[in-house]
Amino acid sequence: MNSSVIVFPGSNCDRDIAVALEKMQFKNQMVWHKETKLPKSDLIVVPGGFSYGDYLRSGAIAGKSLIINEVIKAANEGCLVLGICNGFQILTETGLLKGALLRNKNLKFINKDINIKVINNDTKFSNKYKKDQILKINIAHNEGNYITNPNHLKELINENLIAFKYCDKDGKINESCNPNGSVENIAGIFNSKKNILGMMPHPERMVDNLISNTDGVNLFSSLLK
Amino acid sequence: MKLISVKQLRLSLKKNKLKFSVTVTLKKDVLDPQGKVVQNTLQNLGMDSLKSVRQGKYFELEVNDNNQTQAEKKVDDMCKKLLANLIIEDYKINKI
Amino acid sequence: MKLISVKQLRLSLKKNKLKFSVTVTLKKDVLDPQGKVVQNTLQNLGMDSLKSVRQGKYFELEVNDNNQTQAEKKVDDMCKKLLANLIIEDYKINKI
Amino acid sequence: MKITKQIVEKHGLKIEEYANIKKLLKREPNLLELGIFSAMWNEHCSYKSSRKHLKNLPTTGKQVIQGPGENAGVIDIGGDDAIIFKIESHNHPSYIEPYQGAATGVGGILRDVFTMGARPIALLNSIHFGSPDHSKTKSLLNGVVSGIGGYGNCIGIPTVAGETKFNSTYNENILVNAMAVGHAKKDKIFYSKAKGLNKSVVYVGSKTGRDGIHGASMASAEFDENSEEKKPTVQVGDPFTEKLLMEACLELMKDNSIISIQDMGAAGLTSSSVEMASKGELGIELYLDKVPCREENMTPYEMMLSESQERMLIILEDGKEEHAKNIFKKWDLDFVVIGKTTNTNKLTLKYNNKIEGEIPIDSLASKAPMYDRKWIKKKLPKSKIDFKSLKKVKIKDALIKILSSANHSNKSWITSQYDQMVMCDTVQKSGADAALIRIHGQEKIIAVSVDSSANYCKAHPITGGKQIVCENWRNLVSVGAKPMAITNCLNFGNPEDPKIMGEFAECLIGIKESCEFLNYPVVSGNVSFYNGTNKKNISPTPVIGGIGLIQNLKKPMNHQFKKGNNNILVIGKTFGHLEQSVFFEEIYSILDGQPPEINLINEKNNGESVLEIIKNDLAESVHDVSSGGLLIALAEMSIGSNFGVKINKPKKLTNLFKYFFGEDQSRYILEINRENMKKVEEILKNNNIFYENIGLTQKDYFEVEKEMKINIKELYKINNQWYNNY
Ligand SMILES: Nc1ncnc2c1ncn2[C@@H]1O[C@H](COP(=O)(O)OP(=O)(O)O)[C@@H](O)[C@H]1O
Ligand SMILES: [Mg+2]
Repeated sequence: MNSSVIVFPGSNCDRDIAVALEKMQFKNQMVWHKETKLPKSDLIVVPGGFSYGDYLRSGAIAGKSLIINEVIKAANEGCLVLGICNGFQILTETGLLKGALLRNKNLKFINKDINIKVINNDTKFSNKYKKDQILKINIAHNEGNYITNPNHLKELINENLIAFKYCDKDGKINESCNPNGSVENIAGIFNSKKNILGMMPHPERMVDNLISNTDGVNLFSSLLK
Repeated sequence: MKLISVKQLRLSLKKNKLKFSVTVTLKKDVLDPQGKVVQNTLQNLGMDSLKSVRQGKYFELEVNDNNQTQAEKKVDDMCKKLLANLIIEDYKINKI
Repeated sequence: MKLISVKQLRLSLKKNKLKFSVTVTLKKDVLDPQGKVVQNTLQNLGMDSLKSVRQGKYFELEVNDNNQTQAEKKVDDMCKKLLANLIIEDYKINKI
Repeated sequence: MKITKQIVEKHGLKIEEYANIKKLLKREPNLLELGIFSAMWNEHCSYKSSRKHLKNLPTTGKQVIQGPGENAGVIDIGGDDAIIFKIESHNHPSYIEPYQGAATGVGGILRDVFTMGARPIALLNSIHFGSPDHSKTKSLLNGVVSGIGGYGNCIGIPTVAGETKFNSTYNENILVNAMAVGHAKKDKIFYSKAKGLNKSVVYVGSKTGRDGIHGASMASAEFDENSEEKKPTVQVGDPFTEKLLMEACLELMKDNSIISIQDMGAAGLTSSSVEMASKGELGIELYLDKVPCREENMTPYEMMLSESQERMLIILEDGKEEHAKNIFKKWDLDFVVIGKTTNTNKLTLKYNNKIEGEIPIDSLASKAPMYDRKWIKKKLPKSKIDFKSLKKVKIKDALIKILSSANHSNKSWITSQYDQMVMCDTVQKSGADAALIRIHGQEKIIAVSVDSSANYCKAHPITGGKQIVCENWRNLVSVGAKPMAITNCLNFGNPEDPKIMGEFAECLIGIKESCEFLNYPVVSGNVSFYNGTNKKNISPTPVIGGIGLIQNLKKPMNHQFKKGNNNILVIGKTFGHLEQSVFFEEIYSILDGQPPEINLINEKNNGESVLEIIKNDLAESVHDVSSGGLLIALAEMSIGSNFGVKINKPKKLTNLFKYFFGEDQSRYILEINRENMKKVEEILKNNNIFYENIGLTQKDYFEVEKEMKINIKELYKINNQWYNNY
């Protein structure tokens, strides 16, 4: 499977995702944001980090880059697109995913391992997970507080477009295990065609037992199928 | 009975609300990385006539007070105490 | 000699510079935790009369243009394209 | 413009120093030249008060590739790999503007490390604040922590360890020390020494603004009639640009384009160009009209003294200009040839083809002043504490009080604001005795820790100096790493006061003793004097940053109990030294007497034996015993794990407070599975190590026989509330 990782100035999880993809046997290429063409890819990853320093709004400026037009085109043609953390923020800024990510409710950068629950495992991104499976996964962000309008929220729920929700270690979903204030404890969402996934947690950080765990592995192996 | 009177009290208080805006900007010679990036981006988007961008913070404050001069002094105090760091920032208060 | 003419040139250019301020604030129904924290902090500092605080962003833009309406349209365009995220934010433009 | 006495003083130069300048120049300097002298001759650049003492530190060893004198120290970790690291202070700016001060501190130290060709792989910090009830402390804490995080998170380098302390000695002068650690290939290390004539001197990075022009802010009023505004002396950091600069530099470093490279730190363009020329015994000529400027009408004086961040100076091989330029263009950074190397041994500054200043390089570097300042020795203090007269407390209450204090509370409120995992090589995060970072793509692991103990250093600087090196060494040993080398940040008061100078000199004597004995050389560092206000200097606070190495990691070692019913061994003798202890400080507000003495022979033997035990995979968890003593260390091993302890009542020391809270040095606590006891005891006996078996781990409870019992969940709560309630 061919993957492309888009690199913006200020991306800083680009190497991490590349390492994870290669470990999972993807044939990966890095694509610099000034390029005007994407290599042939089955999966495009918009990685985490601080594109353009997160200046103005996180993701806003990357959302206006040249390459992003190609990403939009490919996504509309059905290519799989994964946005992680800053990548998620960028995808919302481009409109590929609806809603927006606001400052964490405690107004602080948060880095810690949290739990998320797999809400929809019937997608190209999540079929190797069990439904309601609880993952332990790392988050690291300033602006992960997902918000959207009531209609879209209804759509997310009714069409099963919520990918992951923050939960406690027993799987309970409530305000006390919501790290950033996201509506409905949302940690990740799909677009309506389910070929685009945006998520705040970092699956690429969870593919190596020495540094964490392997709870992120199945996301990548789902894609390989 | 009591409930109504509280409501009325609230209502009467509302009349005395004064609204101010505060803008906090970086001092002239201080680096403004955000403004710089925004400027470059807008120019790259084809806004050639754009000469410069500086970014700052904006606040809208509502103060309960009957006396505007007094209220303004209070807001000024808030700016000095919290909203601006006078080492690198300037601020401006406006009645709105 | 040359130096003076450059200065004059600058001066004449300055005349065509129009300056706008843009304030970007969260829409009313979007929670503003930043404003809340500022409000609480100020209240803890003893500012009892403070009723509410909303926080936003502030920009000062300089545009090279002779025509104010046209320039304002350009600034409006910049707001829509980049400075504000209309899903969550409102903006206001002022000539300064 | 005539240089008056007043102008000289405003530049921080003494009248005798000014006389010396005239002698070296054989004429009067102009204002630009005076500014340059003031920048190069100030304490920060010239180390004029400290050089004499720093010379005595051990700086060599088989593991050392580059000792002090370059942008950072370099050590050999085997194979092709080198670790490059340094610590630096940003105390004063952080007090004035905590967010930006701390952020630019991180930015500055990162540049020191990637200038030498290393990709930074870890950040650490040592932060000291005033007393928590001092009116400024809270906002300083908030600002500093978010500044450190803001910069490190954005640039994408994990902040993995540090220390945070509160003490009223820092009320008017906080300490913010940042350390960066990078990895490079041994044959790809870049130095600042210029070589060759007529080589291009290139300016890269951000534009130059009027940031941080110190002397200038006042003197400039006299030559710049239209500027009444006070110039900002605090710089704003731009981590985004730093990230670009780092990537661009590392990209250019892949081939052989660079002769010499130097970041523009303190005294910006001045110190970077002088340093390159001085090391290469060359001259350098700069065309200041070429310098990329952020503001209009900047003068040569301002350009040379600006401390704008995120800039570098590079000397390129012939013909590499285009190639290099393209790389910087790709990263949207300025790239301008602003000068060339010459054979004049002078710094020559031209503006619009006119020479604005010309100074012999040696007068700025090797001939800069060096002082042998007066210093006085500190006597070993005698304690006046009469233990019996003190109010009685319960052991449990003392434990709770200490664990819930500002200084001993869990730091996750801080560390969760730092991205500790980015780069995906953080094997062990903050919270352990030392963090562990994997060398990317390899099995090699380095351990990092920073430590200080101002109370000990204040009470007796020699002993204190000795102690911090050992404590740092112990922290690395506790995670199973072989300690390799250190960097140090020496935060002291006013060196013109013989008492303070004595603290400095004696701390260094102590540091030297430990480093020598432990073969733990100093490869880089930084001195920060004048911490404090007129009358009140801070307690001497040398901070040690250490690097350890694990060639082959089996499993990461940390201090958390792993299982019930394991033996608990204390390595090293417990005498019950309570003077200068946390116990006295927190429970009775007494800071008195002498710090615990260190026996370096025991220190080394104990540590090496612990390493042997860990290497043979015989320990489940290991923790060094430091401030707070045995009981605090045991509590830290329980908190966050599922297991507590059951400690037997000690047989020898009758005073339980001495036993449980004494701060005797060179001790470790080991959790040992019963099956491994024989092997462990054999190692300890073979090495002649004193040890005690003091009890067992157990589920859920933290217990001292007949004295106290508490649920570890409760302990956890006690230890985790301070920051959230503050
Ligand atoms: N400012 C900080 N930044 C990062 N980590 C910190 C900071 N302050 C404390 N820590 C971490 O908290 C833990 C406890 O610190 P400390 O009590 O100083 O440890 P030790 O006594 O082992 O040196 C360590 O893992 C340390 O790295
Ligand atoms: Mg320790």
